Amino acid sequence: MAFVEIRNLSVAFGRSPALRGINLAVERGEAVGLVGESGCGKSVTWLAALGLLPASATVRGSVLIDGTEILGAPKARLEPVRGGRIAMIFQDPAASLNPVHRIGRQIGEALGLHRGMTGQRAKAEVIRLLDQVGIPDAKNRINAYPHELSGGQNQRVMIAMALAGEPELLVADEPTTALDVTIQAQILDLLTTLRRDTGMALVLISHDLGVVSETCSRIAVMYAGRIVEEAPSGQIFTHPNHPYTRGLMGALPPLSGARRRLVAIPGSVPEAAHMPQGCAFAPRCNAATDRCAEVDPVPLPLTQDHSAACIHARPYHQAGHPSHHHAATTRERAMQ
Amino acid sequence: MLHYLLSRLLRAAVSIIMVVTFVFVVLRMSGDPAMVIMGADAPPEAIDAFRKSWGLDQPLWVQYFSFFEAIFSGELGRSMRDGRDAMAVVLERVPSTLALTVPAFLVNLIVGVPAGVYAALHRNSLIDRCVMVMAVTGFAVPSFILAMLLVLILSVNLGWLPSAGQDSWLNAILPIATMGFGGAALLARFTRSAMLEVLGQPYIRTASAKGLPWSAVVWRHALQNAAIPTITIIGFMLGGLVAGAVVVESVFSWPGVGRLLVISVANRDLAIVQAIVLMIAITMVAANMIVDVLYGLVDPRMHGQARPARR
Amino acid sequence: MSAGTADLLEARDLARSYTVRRGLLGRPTAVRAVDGISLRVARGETLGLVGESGCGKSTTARLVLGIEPPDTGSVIFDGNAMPPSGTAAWANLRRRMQMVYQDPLAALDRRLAVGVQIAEPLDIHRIGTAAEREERVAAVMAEVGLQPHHVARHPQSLSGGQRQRAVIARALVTNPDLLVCDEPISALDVSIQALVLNLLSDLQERLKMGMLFVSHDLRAVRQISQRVAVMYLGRIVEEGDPDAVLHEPAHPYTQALVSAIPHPGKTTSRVILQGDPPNPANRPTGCAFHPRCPVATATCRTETPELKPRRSDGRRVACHIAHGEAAAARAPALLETC
Amino acid sequence: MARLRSLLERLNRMPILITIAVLWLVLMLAIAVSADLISPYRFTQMDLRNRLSLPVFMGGSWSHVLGTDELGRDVLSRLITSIRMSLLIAFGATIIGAVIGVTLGFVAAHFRGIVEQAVLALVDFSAAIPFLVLALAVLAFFGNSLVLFVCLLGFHAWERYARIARGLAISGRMHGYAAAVHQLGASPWRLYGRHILPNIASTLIVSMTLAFPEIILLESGLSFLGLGIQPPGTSLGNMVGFGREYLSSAPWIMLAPAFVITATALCVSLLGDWLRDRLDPTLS
Amino acid sequence: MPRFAAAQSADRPAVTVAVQRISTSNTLEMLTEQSNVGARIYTSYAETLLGNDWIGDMSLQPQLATGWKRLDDRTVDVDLREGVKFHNGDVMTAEDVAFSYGPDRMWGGGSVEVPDNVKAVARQALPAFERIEVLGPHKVRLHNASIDPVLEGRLSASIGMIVSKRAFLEAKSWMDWARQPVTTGPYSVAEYKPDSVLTLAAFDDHWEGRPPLRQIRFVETPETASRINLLRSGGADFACDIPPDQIATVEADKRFKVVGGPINNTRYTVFNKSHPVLANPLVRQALTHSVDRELIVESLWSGRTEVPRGLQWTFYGDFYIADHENPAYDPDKARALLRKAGYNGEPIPYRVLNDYYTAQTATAQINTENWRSIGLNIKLQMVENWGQISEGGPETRGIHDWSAAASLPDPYVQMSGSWGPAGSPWRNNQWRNEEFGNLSKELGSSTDRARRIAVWRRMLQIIEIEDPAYVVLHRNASFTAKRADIKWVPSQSFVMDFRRHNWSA
Ligand SMILES: Nc1ncnc2c1ncn2[C@@H]1O[C@H](COP(=O)(O)OP(=O)(O)OP(=O)(O)O)[C@@H](O)[C@H]1O
Ligand SMILES: Nc1ncnc2c1ncn2[C@@H]1O[C@H](COP(=O)(O)OP(=O)(O)OP(=O)(O)O)[C@@H](O)[C@H]1O
Ligand SMILES: [Mg+2]
Ligand SMILES: [Mg+2]
Repeated sequence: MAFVEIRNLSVAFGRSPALRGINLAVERGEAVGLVGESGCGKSVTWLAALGLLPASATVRGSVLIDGTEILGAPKARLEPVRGGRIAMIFQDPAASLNPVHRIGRQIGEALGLHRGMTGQRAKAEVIRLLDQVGIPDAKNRINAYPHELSGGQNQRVMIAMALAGEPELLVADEPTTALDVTIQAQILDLLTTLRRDTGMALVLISHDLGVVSETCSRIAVMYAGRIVEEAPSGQIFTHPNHPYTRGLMGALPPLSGARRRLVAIPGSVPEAAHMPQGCAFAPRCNAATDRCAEVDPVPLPLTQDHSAACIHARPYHQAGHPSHHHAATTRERAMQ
Repeated sequence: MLHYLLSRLLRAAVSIIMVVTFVFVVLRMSGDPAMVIMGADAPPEAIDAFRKSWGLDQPLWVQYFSFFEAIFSGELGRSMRDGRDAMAVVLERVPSTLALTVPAFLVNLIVGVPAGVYAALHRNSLIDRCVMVMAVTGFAVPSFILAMLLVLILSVNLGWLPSAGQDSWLNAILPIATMGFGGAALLARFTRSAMLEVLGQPYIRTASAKGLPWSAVVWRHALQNAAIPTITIIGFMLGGLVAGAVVVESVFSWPGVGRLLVISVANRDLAIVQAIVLMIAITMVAANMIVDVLYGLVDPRMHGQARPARR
Repeated sequence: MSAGTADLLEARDLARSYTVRRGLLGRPTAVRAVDGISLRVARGETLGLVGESGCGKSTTARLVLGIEPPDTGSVIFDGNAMPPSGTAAWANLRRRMQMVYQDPLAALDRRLAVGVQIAEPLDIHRIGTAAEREERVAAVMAEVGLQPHHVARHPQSLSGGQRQRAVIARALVTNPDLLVCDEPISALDVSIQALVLNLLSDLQERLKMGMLFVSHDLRAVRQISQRVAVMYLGRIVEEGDPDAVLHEPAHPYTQALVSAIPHPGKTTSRVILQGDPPNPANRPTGCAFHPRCPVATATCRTETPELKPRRSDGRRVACHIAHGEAAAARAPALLETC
Repeated sequence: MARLRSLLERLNRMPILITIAVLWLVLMLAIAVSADLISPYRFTQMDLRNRLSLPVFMGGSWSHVLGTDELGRDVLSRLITSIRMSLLIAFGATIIGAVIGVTLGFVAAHFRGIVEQAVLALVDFSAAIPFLVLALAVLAFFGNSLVLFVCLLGFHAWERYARIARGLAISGRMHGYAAAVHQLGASPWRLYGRHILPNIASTLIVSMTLAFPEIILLESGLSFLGLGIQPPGTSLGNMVGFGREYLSSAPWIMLAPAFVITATALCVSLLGDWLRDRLDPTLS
Repeated sequence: MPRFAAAQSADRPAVTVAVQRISTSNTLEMLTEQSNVGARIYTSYAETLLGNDWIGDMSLQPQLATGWKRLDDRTVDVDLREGVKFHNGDVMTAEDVAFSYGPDRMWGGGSVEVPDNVKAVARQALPAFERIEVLGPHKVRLHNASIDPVLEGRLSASIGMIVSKRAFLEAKSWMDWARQPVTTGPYSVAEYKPDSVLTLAAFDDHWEGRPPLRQIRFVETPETASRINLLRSGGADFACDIPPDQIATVEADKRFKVVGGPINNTRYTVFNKSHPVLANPLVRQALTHSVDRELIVESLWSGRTEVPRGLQWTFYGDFYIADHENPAYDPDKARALLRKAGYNGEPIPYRVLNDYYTAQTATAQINTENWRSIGLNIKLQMVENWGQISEGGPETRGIHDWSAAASLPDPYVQMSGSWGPAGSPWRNNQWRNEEFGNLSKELGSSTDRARRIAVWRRMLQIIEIEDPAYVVLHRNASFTAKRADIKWVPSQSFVMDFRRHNWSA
């Protein structure tokens, strides 16, 4: 059984759904990448799983840790999970750190909670963690307040804080956006090492396809509150199957060659409150057919571990190339 | 640091001089103390003599300067009523006032802050509503009505507590309860509002995500961020500790500074009023310093604003 | 610099330190966030600014916009010295220079709907009628990929990327002459990144907008900037054409940086910098990078290298070795290009 | 039209308690406005042969629904006149105090330095002056005029607003949004009025709803010392003050105004808290 | 012996008296404490040569003097009581008496500095006092500078409390003395906390024998309701200054009783003749005719006090003008007078202190309503102290409240002292009348009783009817709530008598 299993998780804010049935499993020690359109619900997925959404959100579905339901669980069951079993790195580090506490204290708190460390021991550990994430002069910086640090430094404080609880699963929501590539590399190395040494699972939410592909073994692509494609990271770059995923690849600015105009996916996400009847991506899809506007596609397994939610997606042989013909059978299956 | 202290002291001096001057002018220009103290039936000669002996026959500015002269030589003057040293009279009252205000202040804190926090956490629940209705009522019921009701029930009808006087610590209970109720109500409402302000902030979510129990999130993370209004109010409360409470002291015949002030103002007994006002001003200034230090402690961003180090 | 016209922005020798106190009674120490930076941005030009996290990029951005006064140095905008912050002249200049903040959540007022906040520069500088403003806001929002229904949302109910786009929209709404972007696209998915980068290049072309583009995303920097400057510990260590800098980095720090760029679908070898990360409160002597530099020599330890054009190809770089003033201690690590 | 509909919709969404509070306040305002029309007697009209007559609910006659006071004056008529007077004073003074206090607090927070010190010195000054002395000053030097009296009571709590506003504004200015708005070129008016004020409004609203009963009671205290609304004029506080001797013998004299004070304060606070919560988009 | 004393004192009760105010001046020396307030306490610790029968007819009684004999119009011989001890144990001698009336305590010019206002008070009380001559250890002679018809009576004035010379001279200063006087009364001052509590302890060496109470505590309780509650909760045995409206409330509980009634103090409202409108006697007459005294007494006082016939007291004996009438309540007549006076609505200020006198504010409001109803434009101004009543020019001072007390059976001291040329209204130009002035002088210097009575009748006619200086309202009344089981009689004045003849429980 997977360590964390999210089943049919849906979240709505008022009348507009943010998640429309997410299914995702994370195995122990596994690194899963989560990419997708901005606003598609990556952050909400994990906030919902940990019960951190505001009361205005309605959450349905199920989130199991080792088979235990934590969605809507009482506080007593939830608190040891948070930070201890599943730790989360938030997207806006500066706003997510308590402005009136010294960073050392904020990290130390997690140590005290989950590892029973206090006093000098905790302090030494805090310094070690800060060193580990590459904060210079950690001995003195533990006394700094968040507003005295740069954006990237705050982000690293968040990372250190999440690691402090030695979690079994780390959900890192864009953990390196404010870091330059060298430090980013260092952090990613650190995460990989930790994963190898402690068996920590990792969910990496990022827009940086390079980062995700380097760090994760499996990648899930989200669009408009759904997972639209899921595959091992090698395959997703070689065989992007959902048109949205292909769009993402195409939009990446090149690092060499002639500078050309970037190709963004045309159009925009449909408004959550007014989702189209069929495929949510259909209005922007250049391969869309009439059928796409009618059928809401479900994920189709393409290979053993690759699935995509597109009625045009076709199974392929891992070694071979996908055929260019539409398989009627696939289409039929999608309609059920 | 030195600069900070100096500017603080300078400001304190300015405020105190303003206060003292203001009180001087007001008391001197609103009714003749000789008349007030000697009464309506005193012979005019007696009143003139009284004026002369207290220098009230001098022009106002002469009185003003001699008053300041006296202050700088450490002499706050004597009560025009009974000739006692003004500071001594006031200091004699301070302990009995503090005996009411300090416990009442503690009651305010111990009841008010948790009640506010609690109400914020259970926003719109029955408990929140009850706490807030209690708080508002506690604040809006005139304190002498509250005092009288307490006396009628607890002393007159049940005979549990003495109704007035200053004979034992039992006498202090009702006045403290009366004062505590209103102040706690005040703090509770400020605390609730400030807490609500903070509870939606992302860092509260972070603290929860860390696995902190909700109570710890509230007390350790939210409260400190919400503390500024509460601290401001606490500052005013601290500053008011020596001033006492006129109504409560009157109802419970508690000879505190508040009543002394009312009597002395009514009698235009300048020296005593000045001594009291000076004490209040000094406590205010001290309370402000405490508040500023607390501001800095609860919100490091308010400290010096990361002033650039100029080379 | 095009002949006859002065640069849009010129910063000379900017420096800024912060005092930090440890505890109530702690001794104040100075943190030198920016330590002598000079840069120019011409009209229609983008200067990319990259560098290690904490090296002072955001501080530089604030300084060139005059949001914070520099300790030393001066900023010249459009031929005139930057007026002191808070004055009317300064406030008026704001419509011509805008900033995209690194932390959008903190830069937005959580009590106001984002639409109102995007319109705010127009309100402040009294641009257009109410209807025109509304129209303009809708247009900008569409340009950055926000949807009409986001107008009434409050910042905390937007996703990270949506907030970032709101901040970008706010900065673009007045069509500024100078745009300073501090990590403008970090929270955007690549498709929207593409949208925004295209938008910025278009505006640049159309309006001759000058841009200071702070980013960790070297691809984006290459895509959008005409020149790139690399910062390390409060100073610029290398400056030049993006392709040149990214493909043939001259400074050892740049070399490390470039080697660390991740590539989708590939796992590559890279230079991981050794040694302690730099501490602005305690700047090393000589070249600030020498404690971590694989090729540092004795000279590097004692003499501070100057940022000047390299004799070979005119690249501006601050490194004794790159200038050939000192021989590398070891052969530089092999850098693969892509 | 759409606005009206949305207003109605909102009203519909109001919790019952808030509806009651609004209704009560509207009633009070209506009474204040039409005091002369609806009061059954002239409020000074005495009937000494009919002193301390019982209110209807205690078995009295319908000619004096709320009974009569120690001079045989109709309590209801006095209550009506008092409501007008006290509402005027309380609303006027609350607003004056809030405006002065918040403005000076912002001025201090904005300029810092010497200006801040000056404002704080004023705050200290005003906090250290016993209110009694201040009242004495105003009334002794300017006579007993209602306008001055309202201003005077307005001065009562200004220092609290000033301190709170200053504290919160300084702390607010440290937030990113304030810096961002500043850099957009916003004038201080805009920065403080449109951004910082709404961000600290909740605390100020609470402060104002607290000031409301406080001022009514303060006025009562002053009336009692001979410095407030003077006989034959009347106000809620004044009624409570003069009626308090009759708490056990003729409780209706003072319980009616005390009830109005408490109920009005309660409604103002409930409404304030509700408004505060509504203004806070982070709650919901 | 001490044990016996302890046992002895334990069997006597101690009482607590809740009072509104203990002493206005914060002193216990009657030369500085000149108000009604001090009267309540001083008879318990201090004694004068002659006393009054407070709970009886107010007649003069021997106290520290056992007898007195008038030698001529200006000289009285006094025999002093023997065996009187001061609270410090010293025996009282003629020396102490002479000292009590001497320059060190009253007049200045002795070895002790006497505050000027004390001298002025003394001079008003004893206008022509010359000296007291010591004739023997227990005999003194009082010399007056001029003829004084009430010379003995003046020896009962409170300022003449007899003090210990030694204790006085040992005090640090006059003011220090005034807070801790050493006297001869049945109770000695054990502790005095100004504005708070005065504790008197039984003085067992008192010449009358052991006083009936072990201790009397006067606790200052400014709020009426608090005083009543203190009584009801058992915290006090007496509660003074009970407003008439509260009597029923207190007596609703059978354990308590309210005693008291009219006292020798009359409430009246005075006019300022220098006010431009009030200068016209017709206007003042109109004012006097529109005061409804009976209604005030009936409603505010539940009929528990009475309306005197002008400013005179029945104990004046043959000086009491029994057929003197107050101006009748007659609004029509008042209106007519106003018309005659040509009054047309000029404002007349009426300055009122907030319940300085019992029910003062209510009374003032009733008067104001009545006056307004006849067409007078009365401006009620609540003021805060006596100083403010006399402030400002004549046109700002119109009407204000006052009270008058007499303790001697002769109108001269009261009337001439208050309204004659020596009185403050005269000197403040508030009210003057030449004829009245001359008559006043005659009343003070004549020894022809019949003539004096005629003079007095005329004076009353002038000041109350023809050229009114004031309008009499009613006699003041003082009500004291007490435990019903205590047998104690209130006096006709503010004095509270706690001597042995007035106590049994
Ligand atoms: N509190 C909220 N109230 C209403 N809508 C919300 C709230 N929080 C998030 N949303 C909406 O839910 C959707 C998903 O948000 P989420 O933060 O998960 O996006 P995301 O995938 O993390 O995007 P990004 O990459 O931009 O951070 C967004 O459209 C957002 O506007
Ligand atoms: N208010 C402050 N007080 C103290 N130190 C500060 C303050 N602001 C910035 N610093 C320090 O100045 C240095 C430069 O900060 P800056 O924010 O400019 O970095 P940056 O280059 O933008 O980094 P990042 O890429 O991580 O955002 C950092 O070491 C930071 O700790
Ligand atoms: Mg997100
Ligand atoms: Mg930065």
